[in-house]
Amino acid sequence: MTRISYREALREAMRDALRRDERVFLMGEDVGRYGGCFAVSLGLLEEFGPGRVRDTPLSESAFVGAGIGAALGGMRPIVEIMTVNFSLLALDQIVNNAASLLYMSGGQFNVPLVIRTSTGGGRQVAAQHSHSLEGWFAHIPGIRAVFPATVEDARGMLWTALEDPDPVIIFEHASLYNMQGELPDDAGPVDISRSAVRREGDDLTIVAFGGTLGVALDASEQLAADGVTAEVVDLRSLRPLDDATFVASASRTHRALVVDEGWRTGSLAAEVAARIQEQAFYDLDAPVARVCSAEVPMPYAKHLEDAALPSVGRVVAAAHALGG
Amino acid sequence: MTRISYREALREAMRDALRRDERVFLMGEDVGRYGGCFAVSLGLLEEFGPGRVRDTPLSESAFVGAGIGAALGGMRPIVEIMTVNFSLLALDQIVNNAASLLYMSGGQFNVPLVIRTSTGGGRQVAAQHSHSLEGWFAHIPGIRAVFPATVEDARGMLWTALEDPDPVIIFEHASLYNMQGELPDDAGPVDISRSAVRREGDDLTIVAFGGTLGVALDASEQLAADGVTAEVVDLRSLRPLDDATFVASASRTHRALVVDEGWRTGSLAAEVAARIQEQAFYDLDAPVARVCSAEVPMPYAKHLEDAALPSVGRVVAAAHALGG
Amino acid sequence: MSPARHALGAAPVGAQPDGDGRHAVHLLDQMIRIRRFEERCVELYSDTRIRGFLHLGIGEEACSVGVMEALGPDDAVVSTYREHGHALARGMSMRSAMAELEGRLEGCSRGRGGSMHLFDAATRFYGGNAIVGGGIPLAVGLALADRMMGRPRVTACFFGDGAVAEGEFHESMNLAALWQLPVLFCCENNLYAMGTALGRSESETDLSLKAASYRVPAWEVDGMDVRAVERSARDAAERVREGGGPHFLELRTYRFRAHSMYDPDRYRDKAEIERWKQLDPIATLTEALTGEGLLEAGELERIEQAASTEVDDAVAFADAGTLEPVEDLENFVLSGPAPGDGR
Amino acid sequence: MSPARHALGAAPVGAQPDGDGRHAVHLLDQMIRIRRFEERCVELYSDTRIRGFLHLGIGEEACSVGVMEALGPDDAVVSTYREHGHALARGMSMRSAMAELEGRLEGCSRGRGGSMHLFDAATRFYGGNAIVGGGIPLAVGLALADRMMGRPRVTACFFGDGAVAEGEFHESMNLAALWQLPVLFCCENNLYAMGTALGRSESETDLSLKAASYRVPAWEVDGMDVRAVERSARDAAERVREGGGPHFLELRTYRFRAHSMYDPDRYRDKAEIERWKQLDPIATLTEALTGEGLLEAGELERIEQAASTEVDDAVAFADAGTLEPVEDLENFVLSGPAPGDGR
Ligand SMILES: Cc1ncc(C[n+]2csc(CCOP(=O)(O)OP(=O)(O)O)c2C)c(N)n1
Ligand SMILES: Cc1ncc(C[n+]2csc(CCOP(=O)(O)OP(=O)(O)O)c2C)c(N)n1
Ligand SMILES: [Mg+2]
Ligand SMILES: [Mg+2]
Repeated sequence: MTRISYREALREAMRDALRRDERVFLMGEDVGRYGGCFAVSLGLLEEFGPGRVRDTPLSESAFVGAGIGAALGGMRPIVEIMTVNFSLLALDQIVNNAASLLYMSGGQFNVPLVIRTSTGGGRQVAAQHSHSLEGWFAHIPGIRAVFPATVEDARGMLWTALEDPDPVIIFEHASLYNMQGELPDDAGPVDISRSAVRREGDDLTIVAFGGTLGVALDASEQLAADGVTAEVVDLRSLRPLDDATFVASASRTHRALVVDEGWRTGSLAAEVAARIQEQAFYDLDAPVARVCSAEVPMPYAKHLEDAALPSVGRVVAAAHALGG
Repeated sequence: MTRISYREALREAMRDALRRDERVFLMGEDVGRYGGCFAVSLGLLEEFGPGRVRDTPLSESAFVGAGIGAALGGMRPIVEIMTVNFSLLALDQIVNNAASLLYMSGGQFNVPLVIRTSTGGGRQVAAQHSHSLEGWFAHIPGIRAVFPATVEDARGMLWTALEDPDPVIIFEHASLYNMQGELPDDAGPVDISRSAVRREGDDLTIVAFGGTLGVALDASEQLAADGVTAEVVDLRSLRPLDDATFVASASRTHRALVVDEGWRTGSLAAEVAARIQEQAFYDLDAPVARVCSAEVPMPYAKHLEDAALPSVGRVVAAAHALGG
Repeated sequence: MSPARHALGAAPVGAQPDGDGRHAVHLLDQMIRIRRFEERCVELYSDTRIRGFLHLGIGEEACSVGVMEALGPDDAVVSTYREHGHALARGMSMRSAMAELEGRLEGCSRGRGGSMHLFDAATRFYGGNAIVGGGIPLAVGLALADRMMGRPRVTACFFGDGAVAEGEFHESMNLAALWQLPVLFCCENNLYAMGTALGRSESETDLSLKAASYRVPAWEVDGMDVRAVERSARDAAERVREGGGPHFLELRTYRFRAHSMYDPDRYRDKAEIERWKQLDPIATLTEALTGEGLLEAGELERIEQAASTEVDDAVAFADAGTLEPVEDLENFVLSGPAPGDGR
Repeated sequence: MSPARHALGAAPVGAQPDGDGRHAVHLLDQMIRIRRFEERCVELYSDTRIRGFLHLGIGEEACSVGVMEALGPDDAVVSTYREHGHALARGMSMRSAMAELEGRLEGCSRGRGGSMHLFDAATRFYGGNAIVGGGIPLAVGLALADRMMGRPRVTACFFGDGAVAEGEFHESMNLAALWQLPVLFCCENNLYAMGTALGRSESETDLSLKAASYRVPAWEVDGMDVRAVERSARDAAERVREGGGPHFLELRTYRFRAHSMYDPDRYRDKAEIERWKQLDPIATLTEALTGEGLLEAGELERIEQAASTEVDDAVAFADAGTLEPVEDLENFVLSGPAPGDGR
């Protein structure tokens, strides 16, 4: 076991991939000389050189599209979109090429591309830099979307994603980079299609992912103190969505709450709620509840941003309101 | 009363706006000399000239952004994005500028912009030209999203949208352009924030919008023949979502079904289902059901496309499965 | 020195030996195959056996044929929704192309793509892209892969004059030039983007200046003269292959038909269309070869005969084709379960 | 004639009467105000009274001041996340800017925007945009509105060298040039986009060639010399105002500080930074004015004194500011209910 940060785990995963497979390369804005805007790729340029750690111009659409083309050409690109906010400029490439080529070509051309991007708010960087768009990506047939919320997943998901023949987008919550965790010394690839129960409980099910897993776990601590034992499900895979795990849990606990940093309307939480009531309706003692971000462009002022984001307090209150 | 097509109604609405308010102008790809790729703006260039009916280069991000800037500058632009498929190239402008400026500027700069765009499949134009992304736009705080499904709304929504101080996106389903309907001769502006009950019924509630309203109404005819009376709610406003109407209906009928041409996972239908169970859980006799598009990039072959889209048959079957 | 010249570098000189004119006849043959194929598509469309969007390259065949002749089997091609000619000239079988247009399982894309999405792994034909400019970054990436793997390949990327206004074109030109990637940019300038004339789409209509602003050598080529296109394409492709970085060909051409089957073509003046039809690449080459005495007696008839036989055969093949079972609707959304996933 | 020249047209000549040098002193004063404001921001950031991203323009003050001097009250400005200097030079009160950075209700954006989103309707300052290239289309639209309403206004649009790689820059240049809109494009070329040097971002680093490819006149200006910047900006702005269409200024400058407070600045060599610091626009102008005898005895001290007083006052104002009530979190998402809606 070694103690390691989420950031280091992501870096080790890339270093490992770059060493293991010469078809792998990293490309994105400031991933090289700058070391990555969150220092995730720090040192990789020095170790692997500018051919395999490529600083790109500010051209999100072109370098994401080039990643798709390189994947078609036999490479295994890791394309870093500095933050999900800028992925809006590359969505056409992701939706209309990465996600569609295999199907449109009748199975001829798969796209073994991995996109990494940081997401989420909480750092007072305001409206244009605090988006949580995981729900949008979970809507797109033809890609996989995963979100590591632990150092083990940060270390292991990339490996599996690179072995996947299809496009995989890996979200990284900017507030998790400094999170520390224990990693087995033989840490290797991990599953990227199943959810995980991070805490067991009988009174209600809390579904969370990425940046909200910590909130859900902290809330479950408080709830335990109040005598309510919550089961916490970490989605891990946002697309395809592993509904078996959370539906089974909700059927057993009879109550469910979804915590999602995205805006409430049209959030991934809405999909989770819809599926739980579709598949476990008769086992539910109360409607599925959602704790999401306020539907506002994220404000800069700390007190406003705090009020806009899902918090332990809001989750605990929502859990109690469920009668759990 | 005059009989008029959805296309003509949209054209009349624009002609009317261009006559009424000199701040109004239309801009987009081929809206002028070509007459609009669906002939919606045919004749407007001749009537209002190239200054107010502007053909743009293929630069979705720039001309949508220019529409935002022109709105900030006191104009009332109608920006046509030829089809929603190309709106992906302008999403950054829509999300990070149009939807955010008022909030980010602390209320200083509102954006009186109207965007029109055609959406939907069913015409065998395959994966890149058949998207239904209404759910994504309904997720964005800071804009309004409306979808006329009748000639009256096609004629009246633009007027109200142009009077709105904030960005409004108006969806037009490509398969509705030739739909005929009756229009009162004094047809004027219509409400753009409420849903409408298009057919009354007691056994179940079918929520639909845009291209799926016709499917829902046809299905309700068949259901009536089977002795099931369905209430059909036309959302009209996708954001803000008028949940009062469909929740009240579902509470009364105890069963609800949502028909949405979008991909099922993360669809607007998921949000509607989530809200119904949140607000009417104890009145429901069955889980809220969804009939959406198959989660595939739209195939070209007719039999495959038909199988992928919501159909009267699938709606009727889903309604019966609800025990309605 | 104007920016264009500045970008041009030495004028193209490469040419292929064609003493007996057999090669030129081959070019004519290719153009006629494509022309007859698309003419038949029009009939099948009226017949509703082809649906959706149908964009024809009638009049632009010299661009397809001339460029493809300059490529080798390992090279790659990225195209647009107006790609029948590119696909056929590249070597896709007319049968699988026609079957695709008729939505058959036997089509190159199993009937999922249709006219705008012809794909062919065997000839490294990466489609058929219906988003204007959307294919350009793919070509840059394919070239990047070749560059990183040390393969002496060229990726030819086709797009229209309208695509030059899209940001993606500029981002891609810059990236290809910055990294000196082996991309041959082939802009088919047919003067219109749907109903929008180039002059209403670009403030500077000399497209070679765009290339110049990225230090990409650019050549203006008569896109109605297949031999001229092949000459320039060969020369440019060689330079690209030899590590000269991306090159840009502006192929001056014209579409004789409307933008698509939906287009009433209100925006072009008939005289202009007629003028261009005088430059029909098939008619002019036929005339030239006849004049040069390179076309044997009855040869044109034999070519025409072969073409219509091939088209008839392709249609028969398509008509006899099957429909993909509806149960397979969700195949190929993903290749399969994720690695290590039991499901 | 090189493409640059081709684009340049006649060299700028416009200048403002400044016999007694009072105007130059005013320019110095403005630059010093901005410099001291940002130096204080650094302290407040370490103090955690300013949070989030903080991008400083220290070293680039001549660009902000020189261009703003060339604009009239009815003109508009669109800027980036590195906009403190632009906002202050444009006339935003230092109080409301500082209050915004401290997240106060009294800030120009009620504390919702922060450092990257300063907005000021009174001076037609349209922000503060944190998406690279994202503001450029807005400037084109503002200019379009002026053009359609027949108002003789100019919209100045600031962006960095890195933005030139974004497709939006190209689409916007083309649209502005195609429609001959009154936009003054001001590219602050500080040689780096975060850690990426211009040479690793552009295949052609002579940015005036980009402008040339759109027929937009372009001038390269010493962005460290405020008088040179003002001269070129006045001249270009007049041409724009008189219907000359968009113009492009490449302001050659340098940021003395890291990209943001998060940036360890590993990618620039110290010697390069030192070289540029020798060109500090404030020091060099002070020296020049002293040499020219245009700076009265004790005047510099008075300017510095006034600046620190203004900064102190702004900080006091911000510190005394209030926080927007949390109940108002959802205000201004929309202006209000839709027309005709009772709610
Ligand atoms: C991004 C995008 N915008 C708009 C369209 C609609 N559209 C299809 S083809 C076309 C014209 C393209 O013109 P050009 O690039 O010159 O190619 P051509 O059709 O002349 O071969 C347009 C506007 C599209 N397919 N993609
Ligand atoms: C579309 C987009 N991509 C990436 C970023 C992250 N980012 C912020 S500033 C910056 C560098 C911009 O450089 P330049 O345009 O030269 O302006 P400068 O910071 O030098 O003033 C980057 C990459 C962003 N904000 N927006
Ligand atoms: Mg064209
Ligand atoms: Mg810079």
